[in-house]
Amino acid sequence: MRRSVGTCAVAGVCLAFVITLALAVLDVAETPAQVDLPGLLSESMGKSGVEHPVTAVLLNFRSYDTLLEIGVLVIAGIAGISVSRTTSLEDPELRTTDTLLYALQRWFVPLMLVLAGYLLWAGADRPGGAFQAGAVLAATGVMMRLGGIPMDFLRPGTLLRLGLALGFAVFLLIALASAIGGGAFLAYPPAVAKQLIVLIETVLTLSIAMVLLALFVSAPVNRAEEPGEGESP
Amino acid sequence: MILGLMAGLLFTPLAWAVLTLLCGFERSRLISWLGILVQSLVSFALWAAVASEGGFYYQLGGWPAPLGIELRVDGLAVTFVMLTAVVGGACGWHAGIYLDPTKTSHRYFWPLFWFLWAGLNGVWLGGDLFNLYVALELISLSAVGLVALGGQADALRAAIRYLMAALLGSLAYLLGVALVYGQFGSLSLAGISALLPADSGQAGLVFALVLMVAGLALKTALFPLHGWLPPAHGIAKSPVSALLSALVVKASFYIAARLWLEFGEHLGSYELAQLVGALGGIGVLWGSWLAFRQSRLKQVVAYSSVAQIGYLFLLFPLSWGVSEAVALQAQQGMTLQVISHALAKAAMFLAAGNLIMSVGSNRVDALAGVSRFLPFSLFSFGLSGVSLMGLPPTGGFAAKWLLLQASLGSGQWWWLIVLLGGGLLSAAYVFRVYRASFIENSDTDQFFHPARSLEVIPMILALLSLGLGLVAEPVLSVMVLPFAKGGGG
Amino acid sequence: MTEWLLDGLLIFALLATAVATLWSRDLFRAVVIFIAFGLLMALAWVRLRAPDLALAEAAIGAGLTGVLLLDAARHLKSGRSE
Amino acid sequence: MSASLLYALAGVVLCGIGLFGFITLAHLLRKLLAFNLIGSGVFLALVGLAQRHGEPDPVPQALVLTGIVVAIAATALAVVLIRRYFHLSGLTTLKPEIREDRAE
Repeated sequence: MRRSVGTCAVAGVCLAFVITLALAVLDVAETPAQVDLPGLLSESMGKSGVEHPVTAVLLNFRSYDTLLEIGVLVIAGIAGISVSRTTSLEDPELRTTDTLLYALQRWFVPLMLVLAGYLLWAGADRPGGAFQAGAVLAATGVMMRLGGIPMDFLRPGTLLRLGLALGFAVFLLIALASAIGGGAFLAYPPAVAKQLIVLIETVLTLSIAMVLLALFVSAPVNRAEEPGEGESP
Repeated sequence: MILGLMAGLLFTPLAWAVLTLLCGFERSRLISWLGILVQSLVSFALWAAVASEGGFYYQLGGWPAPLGIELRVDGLAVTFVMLTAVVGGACGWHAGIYLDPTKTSHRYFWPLFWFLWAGLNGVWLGGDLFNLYVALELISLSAVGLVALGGQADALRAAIRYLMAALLGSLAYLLGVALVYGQFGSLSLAGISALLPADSGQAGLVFALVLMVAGLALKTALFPLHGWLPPAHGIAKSPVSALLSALVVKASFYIAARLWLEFGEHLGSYELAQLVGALGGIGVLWGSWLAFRQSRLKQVVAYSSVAQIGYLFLLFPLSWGVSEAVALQAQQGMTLQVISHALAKAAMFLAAGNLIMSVGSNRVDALAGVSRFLPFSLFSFGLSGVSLMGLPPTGGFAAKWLLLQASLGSGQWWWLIVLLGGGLLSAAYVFRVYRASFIENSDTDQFFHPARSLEVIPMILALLSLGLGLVAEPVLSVMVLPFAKGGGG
Repeated sequence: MTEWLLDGLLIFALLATAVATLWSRDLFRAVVIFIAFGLLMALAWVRLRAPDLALAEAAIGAGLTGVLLLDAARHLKSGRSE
Repeated sequence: MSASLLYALAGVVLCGIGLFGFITLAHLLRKLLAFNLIGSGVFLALVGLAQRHGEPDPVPQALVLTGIVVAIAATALAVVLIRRYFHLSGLTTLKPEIREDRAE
């Protein structure tokens, strides 16, 4: 009984929240935005090195956001491997004997790899880019794993850590290189901006796929525990 | 020169995160100690440069504000960058000795530690609402990873609870950002505060500010949203607890304070300011009382953080609708409280870790007799306790004195109850720990002695917190430095 | 007129799947509905003229999050922790 | 009212639904689903509100792309933690924590 009263109270609060928020949105929507950022953006597009505005914002104008965001992904990957205490992340229980899935895979895997490649390549001048391509690549890996294809490189060894770090490291080095050249952190020289962005996107695709896949497979398998502070083992 | 320093400041922690990810524990430790040295030197050089030449805006990627991201490098920001270098460096140094190198999961401490540092610097310097969101997430996720390090069930539960609270807080903040972007079409803090209409605030924007402050208050563990903090800070390894209590909760508070100081004048109201202040005040009293009642040592220290965070929120009522002088006092009091609490709480958690290591138990009553064996750590614990109580000449005293003057100066005498009551209650919980450790009826004489350097680090931090009261003037003078160049809005 | 109808239907479907996801009795089914929600979100992004977000939502929001949660739901239901 | 604004309002309602679920549901995976719903709601509100005059605005779209990646990182981390927690304790909720608030 008490619980249902509590639920009703929460529902009331949420309803009030929705109404207030909706009023706030309508209030804000009444007047046009004071800064014409899209206009400013299209003026500067020529200097960005790519034709697709979203890619330009992500990898040039607001590249610091993207750098930190890849950091967030890497952190999630690290934290994921740190709690899974297994020598091999390959889970034998997952090996399916499903022939349909296996048959599907033989068609899907190459198709998805091609799709990932296309998305990456498209990113410079139309929708697509590292994130979508990385996600598709990771999805391919997930599928391979569900089908029981062994993926030894996902052992929490040096190779996995290298894969996690690669995209981030390259991005960071490019950011630093421009700072050493006398510009600001993350300022690409306009002449090679396009090449640098393509390079960053390529390594990011690999790293994003690697992180997502590592998180997917770092399922806990054994029961090893360690004592907390001040407790005897 | 100063641009090079900025690049170094941004690059070092991220680069060290990558390096330590690739190496094992012991090599990472050496690399990290070197990195701590580098980062501290860079932070100090930047602080000195800003102290002599004044603040500036740093355009990342060379793009000016509404289009690109600008970092705001002013006196307050570099003061906190400096604080992070001191406290973070000490915790990293301590962790290298404290953590057991043979446990495989401990190697991941280092990359998470460096990402945390990068995120903290990102928050102190951030001048862009969305960039602050990403930096906050960087901090939250690495902090959660650090709490979960080791992967024991209780630690995982605390980590999951912490993660849930942090994520909800971030989304509330982001929702506020969405409203602000809808109104202004810009994310730059300086740009927005220049655009804010001089007359009274618009209802939609007021709600945006409320949302952002509420989300950040959840992440800062303001009463009554503090439930997640004690388990997470209590169960993490001591150097991690120290980092979390000293720096991580300050990051979200710092953003809330910046937003309030920039927008509060137009969008805030007396009621809102008083409400936030009252929650902070209740937090001080309630947190201190619960700290007094805890049976486990690290829980005492963790609840004490809930209390000390409450003081920070007195900034809201004490800087709204008051004279310039009083608002300045409140800001200075807040800054000193952040610094002194960071130093004292880091010292306290590290000392508590030593005591726990020594007696082999987390319980307060298990400390009986430890005073003879570990007087040094116990002394550090006590010294930092003195700063938390707010006795002269500590930094805690200077902070609370400024807050007290601001309360009296603005006629808001009711905050005196909080300031005095909080001090008395914190004296109670510190002395409770002391009394337990001086009981001599202990039947065990089996005390483990931690390495000498583990005892030195909390002592240094405690002494810094103690001495802060004496050097408050020069520290505060850097904080209020005006901008040398760049449009400050 | 048809556009408004389309938007209205899409939004209704979004909200309906959102409610169904949270209060579906079976966890496994909840996740499946969540994947459907992700695909509807992708459509919403198309309607908002954000093809990048539509692609990302379909691949990440619906695809990866969905698989991740499906796997977890199965694991939590099977109760491997004896 | 434009269609974009309608989507923004749908985002608002989604936030409300998600928030209610986040607070009332105990099962951790359901909480995670609720978190993702709130996230989608916030993203819709951000883009819908910014594009209320019909013109696409690449900046909020890029922000949301960043937000989606951050959300999946957080979700994936949470799933790993929840699974490990379930493995060690057999629990799917945070319930036993309630004892924590009381002083022992």
